[in-house]
Amino acid sequence: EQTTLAVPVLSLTFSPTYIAEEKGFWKEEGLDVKLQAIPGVQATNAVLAGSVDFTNTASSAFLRANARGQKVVAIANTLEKVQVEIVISKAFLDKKGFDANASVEKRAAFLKGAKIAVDAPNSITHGYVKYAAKKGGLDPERDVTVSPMAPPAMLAAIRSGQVDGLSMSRPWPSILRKEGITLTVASTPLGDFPELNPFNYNLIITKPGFCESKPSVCRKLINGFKKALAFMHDKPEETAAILRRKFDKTDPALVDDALKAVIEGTPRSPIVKEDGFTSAQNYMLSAGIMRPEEKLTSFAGLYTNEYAK
Amino acid sequence: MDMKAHAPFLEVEGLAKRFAAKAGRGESLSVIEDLSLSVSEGEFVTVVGPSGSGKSTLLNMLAQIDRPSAGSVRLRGETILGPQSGPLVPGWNCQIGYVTQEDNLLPWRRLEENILFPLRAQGRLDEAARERVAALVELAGLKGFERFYPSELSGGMRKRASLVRTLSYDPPVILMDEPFGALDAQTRMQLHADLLRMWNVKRKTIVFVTHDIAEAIALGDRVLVLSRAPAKVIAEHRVDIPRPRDIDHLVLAPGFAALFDRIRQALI
Amino acid sequence: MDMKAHAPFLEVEGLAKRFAAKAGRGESLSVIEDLSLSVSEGEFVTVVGPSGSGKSTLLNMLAQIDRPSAGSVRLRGETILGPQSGPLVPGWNCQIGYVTQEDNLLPWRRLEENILFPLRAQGRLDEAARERVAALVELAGLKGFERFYPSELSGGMRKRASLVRTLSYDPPVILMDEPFGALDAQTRMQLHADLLRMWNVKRKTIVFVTHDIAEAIALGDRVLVLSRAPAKVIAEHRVDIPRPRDIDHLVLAPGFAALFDRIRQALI
Amino acid sequence: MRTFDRIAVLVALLAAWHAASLYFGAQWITTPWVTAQAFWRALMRGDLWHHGSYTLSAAVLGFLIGGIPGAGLPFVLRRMHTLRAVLDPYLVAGYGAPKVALTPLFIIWFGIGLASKVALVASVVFFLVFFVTSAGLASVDQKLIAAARVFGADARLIAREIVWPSAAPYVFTGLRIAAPYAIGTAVVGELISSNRGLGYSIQAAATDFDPAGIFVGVVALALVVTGLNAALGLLEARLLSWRPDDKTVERAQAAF
Amino acid sequence: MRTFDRIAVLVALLAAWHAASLYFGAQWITTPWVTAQAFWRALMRGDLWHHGSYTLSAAVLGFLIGGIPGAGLPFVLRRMHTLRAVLDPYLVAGYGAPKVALTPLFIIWFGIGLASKVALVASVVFFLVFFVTSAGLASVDQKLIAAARVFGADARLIAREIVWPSAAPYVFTGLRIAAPYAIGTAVVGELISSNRGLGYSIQAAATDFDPAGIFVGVVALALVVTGLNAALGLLEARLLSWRPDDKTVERAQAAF
Ligand SMILES: Nc1ncnc2c1ncn2[C@@H]1O[C@H](COP(=O)(O)OP(=O)(O)OP(=O)(O)O)[C@@H](O)[C@H]1O
Ligand SMILES: Nc1ncnc2c1ncn2[C@@H]1O[C@H](COP(=O)(O)OP(=O)(O)OP(=O)(O)O)[C@@H](O)[C@H]1O
Ligand SMILES: [Mg+2]
Ligand SMILES: [Mg+2]
Repeated sequence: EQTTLAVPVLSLTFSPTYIAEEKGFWKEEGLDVKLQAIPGVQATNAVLAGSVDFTNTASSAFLRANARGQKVVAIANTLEKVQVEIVISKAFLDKKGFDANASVEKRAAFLKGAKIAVDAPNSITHGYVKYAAKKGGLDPERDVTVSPMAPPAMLAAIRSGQVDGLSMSRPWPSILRKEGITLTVASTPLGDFPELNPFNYNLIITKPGFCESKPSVCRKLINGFKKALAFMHDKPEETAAILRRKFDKTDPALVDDALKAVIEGTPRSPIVKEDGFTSAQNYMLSAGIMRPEEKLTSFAGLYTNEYAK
Repeated sequence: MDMKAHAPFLEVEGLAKRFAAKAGRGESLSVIEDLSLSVSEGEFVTVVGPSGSGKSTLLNMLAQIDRPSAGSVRLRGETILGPQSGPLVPGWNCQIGYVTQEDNLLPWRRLEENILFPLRAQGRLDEAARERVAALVELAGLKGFERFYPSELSGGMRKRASLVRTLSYDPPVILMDEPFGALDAQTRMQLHADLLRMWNVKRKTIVFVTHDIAEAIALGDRVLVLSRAPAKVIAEHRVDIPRPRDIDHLVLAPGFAALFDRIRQALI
Repeated sequence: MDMKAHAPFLEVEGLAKRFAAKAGRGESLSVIEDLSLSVSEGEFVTVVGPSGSGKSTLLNMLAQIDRPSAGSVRLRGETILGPQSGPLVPGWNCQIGYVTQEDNLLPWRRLEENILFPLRAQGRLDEAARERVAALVELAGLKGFERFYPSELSGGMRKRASLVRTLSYDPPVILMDEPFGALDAQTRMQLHADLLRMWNVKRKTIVFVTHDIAEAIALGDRVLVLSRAPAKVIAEHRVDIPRPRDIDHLVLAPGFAALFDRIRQALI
Repeated sequence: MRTFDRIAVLVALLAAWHAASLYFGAQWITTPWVTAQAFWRALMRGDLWHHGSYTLSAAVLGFLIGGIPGAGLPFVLRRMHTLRAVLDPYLVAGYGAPKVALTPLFIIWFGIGLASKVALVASVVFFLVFFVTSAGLASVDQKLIAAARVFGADARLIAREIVWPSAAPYVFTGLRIAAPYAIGTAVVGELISSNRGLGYSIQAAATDFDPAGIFVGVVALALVVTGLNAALGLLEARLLSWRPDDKTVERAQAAF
Repeated sequence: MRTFDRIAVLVALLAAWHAASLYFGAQWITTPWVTAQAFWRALMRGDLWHHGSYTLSAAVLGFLIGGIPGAGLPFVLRRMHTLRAVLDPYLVAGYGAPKVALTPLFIIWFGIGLASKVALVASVVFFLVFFVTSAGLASVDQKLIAAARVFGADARLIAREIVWPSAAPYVFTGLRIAAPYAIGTAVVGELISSNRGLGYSIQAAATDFDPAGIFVGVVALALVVTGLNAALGLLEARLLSWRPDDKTVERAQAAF
């Protein structure tokens, strides 16, 4: 059997996908999975349009799509911890007496007046900036400016002083940290904002009705993911080796660093948890990337664990 | 034959043309006003008039590439053009040939292809036609230049090519706008003789515009004299020199000198 | 004055022009071969020759808008053009005016602006110049059409405009390529008379190409006859009709008929 | 009459749009009516002006900064045949190189503000106008130039009086083509980095699963381009007024 | 001589590139030498062929599918003045609408494979070629048409023998401009969804911190465009051989 899976960006957060492919876990199941790069929200659109069968998305985009009437269902979750970090250049922070050891609320207050790169408007990274600003007692609309741009452009923008920092998942923050030009203002992988976890960070989604019509495809796909998740926990060394090969142009130390956070956030089973939605929705509401009237009281019908269990 | 030859064949009645005013130029320009003439079948009519008097404009309307402001044109009794008539039909289905004042050769075609273009357009290009055209090309002194592009020909050669192009497909009516204007005396006289010989055989109806009074007399059955713009026919002279005419010694023909002088007077 | 007038002023020696062969056409074409002539200051030389013989090509080289394959051109003893000389200097710094066979008016400029273009280019456009040009425009029968674009003028009017454009800036040498070719007899004769009158006063050096033998005799001090291509000077006739000439009755001048006939013989 | 026909076509297009929306579903193609409402709201809230003015400034500035040298340089290079011939393959390669892939460089050089979008637009417009103008220069009638040289016109005068008017129809074609590209490139530039502009608003609408927002942006862009095009058309009509007027053209066309 | 000059310019450009790389740092601009090595490796591994052939097929197919009707339709509409005038504003708006913003629609209609890239390229090329060709048709000498009508040429023959040759220089200009855009649009299409193609490889290199990979992609694209341009140049020289030959042009140019 054949199926297609859209990958929104080349990122270590999709490690289970890469492992399943490299190790041939899907082949073992008798499923031929074609990976297709479709950036950002277009991947979800491609699923809705029926151009691809599956994609990965975070629950923030997932909930918003459903709230806007774009019905998609989640059939598995492969990452349950928020991976985003905000790093800000020393040049910006130093003159204000930033203390890296203070509480996250204190640190977030230093975002006042900062210009921060995010990957897309209304994305999870954008929401993270707003969330942090609010926790720091700032007005998220007025006190910080975000500037959406493509990730490689962010590095150029920070180095040339065009923006003061970025809000992204690894390895982007790690690169800057390693260069020593930025300090970490907020980082959930490093333990800030623990209330955000568990968070359905990487849902496997498809169109409603797809799995009903092709249950074996869904089952085989998720079985492959199950094996990949187990592999990552059981053989972290081998996992790292595979991913270093996949990201062969990236500094291996950065791969390992990012992978550490990813493995930590990787569940042992791809079951979709209700509280992953609850915390995601709370996060969206308080970050202001979901309107209060759109709040869902129940998540029933948005996901099924039929295949993940 | 004689009867038929004198029945009105091509008739122009009350023709007028005025060009609209334009920014930077106050009034509209009346180039032709209430012009009437009639040509019988097989007649050779020559038209003389000062430069800028509207001769080309008149031929443009006869060939239906421009529309009159008033008046009408009739061919064989049928009205083929009026200010309100249907869409213009240039050349009235190959009935009316037109050798324009500018050569209008296609710059991207060799001389040969340019000359054969009408026959090709009409789907009449066969061996016989090719031979006929080859003879015409030789007559016009263009032999050897068949594979030249117009930009590589002299001014006179382009003019001759454009003449041959129209003669090649033999339309019953031919309008000619100073076709021999750019030719040397030699070629010119020879072409006069050739044109008359050809006309004598085929008896085409010809309206021939020129600014050369001698040429007008030498060729025409009748010479029409146009006034300065707005043009009208101000005089009409029948040329009584018998045909076939001896072009070389025409100046000596009885009546030539007197006619020449009368036309010249009319033109002043 | 007489001495000076007969010193060689414009000299052409061993001039040759050959156009390169091209795809679809085997051999190169030799248009001019070993052509020599010399014109003294203030002389009016006319050139006749069959159509396509290379008259325009010759003038193009004199005006330096084309380069000869061999030979040289000298002005006032100085070599101004040869096959290897430096870059072409068209018009040799406004010393040589050229009325080309095609009118070459700028389509996007009104008649008036076209005519004043040379004076403007030379920075000599003042009130006096404007008045002089206005007189020339009137003389050429173009008055009232100053604000027309070339596409709105008749063929003859465009030709006259191009003539006036060159006369307006008074170059010492003027080359003319059939400037009166498209004019009616009336205008033509008048312009002949005007040109001669003007020349009589200013004594420009003129090389005048025409295909009209009568015109060549009427205007020239000397008539050069070119052969068919490749062109050479095959005959040269001094015109002994005294100046000022009465253009209207020139045919009656002693020697005219004989000269006309001799040139015609040479051309055959 | 023509206005009437245009309205008829407009109605037909709107009907087709509506039908498409019904067929594909409103989450892909919002109906014209919903789009119009959203458009009106965005207009009233000032959003359209906020975003539109940003995109328009990037496009117009880049258009000028790229277009003026693009139209001027061919005139300068015109007489330097060797230089031109030597540079040609590199210019073509420069035209062909995907500027969008070089965004990091644009950001280093021009920052993430308006300047980088202006630079991106200018780099695209420059090459476009340059090549079209060069083609126009190749179409100049050399005989007119030769005649003008004979009576003493210098290079500048020839450029202004002969070369420019003959090349002008090409230059205008180039500008008309470049105008939508300028807008399009400004939009792409905003997708790469921005927090303002119609491109940004389209992207924001896309991540917000708000198809009406996307269509409002697209319609706004189409309107801006139509406006620019009309403005260029007026300018062209003014500068090329010597061409045979409508009457003449109609005549000649009727003749065919 | 010219070849020599070109090589001199090439060396100068490479030196400038190298200097820029030193100045900005190799992580932004890889040195020419490193790029060349990476290029060679990619070529040997077959990567360039793998990605390049995909981009090229999208570009060429889209070019044909958009370019042929784009060049043909103006000929059809030429005599339908009213229709043309009525459609004009909508065509302009269609030209101006940012196709890239409509990618979701392209994905719905054409999927995520080659077809959607081809459609995207075609939609861009069509409008471009359409407008340039229309401008070319406006430049046809109406007198030639009138003369041909007089001797009985029908609409088809006139289109082929008069209108087409006069418009051809414009059409070629349009095609030359469209060729790089076709490639550029194919690349953008790949950025949107693909797992193959030079655009994809550039994007993958960008997220993989591989500046040499980006430059290899950019250089490959520039080479492809230069090649396409040369091919169009040859075709143009063949079709427009009636123009005064080099000799004549040189003469006329020397005259200025
Ligand atoms: N498109 C136009 N707009 C305005 N006036 C025009 C237009 N075409 C021609 N004219 C005017 O009409 C008049 C007659 O022109 P036409 O070409 O018919 O003269 P003609 O008798 O053929 O002259 P020639 O012997 O010089 O060729 C001229 O005064 C000219 O300016
Ligand atoms: N660019 C060219 N390439 C090839 N042959 C050419 C070129 N230009 C002119 N010729 C040839 O040179 C010859 C002379 O042309 P030219 O124009 O000088 O004749 P002309 O004497 O002025 O004739 P006319 O009286 O008809 O104007 C012609 O046979 C022509 O075909
Ligand atoms: Mg006329
Ligand atoms: Mg000549």
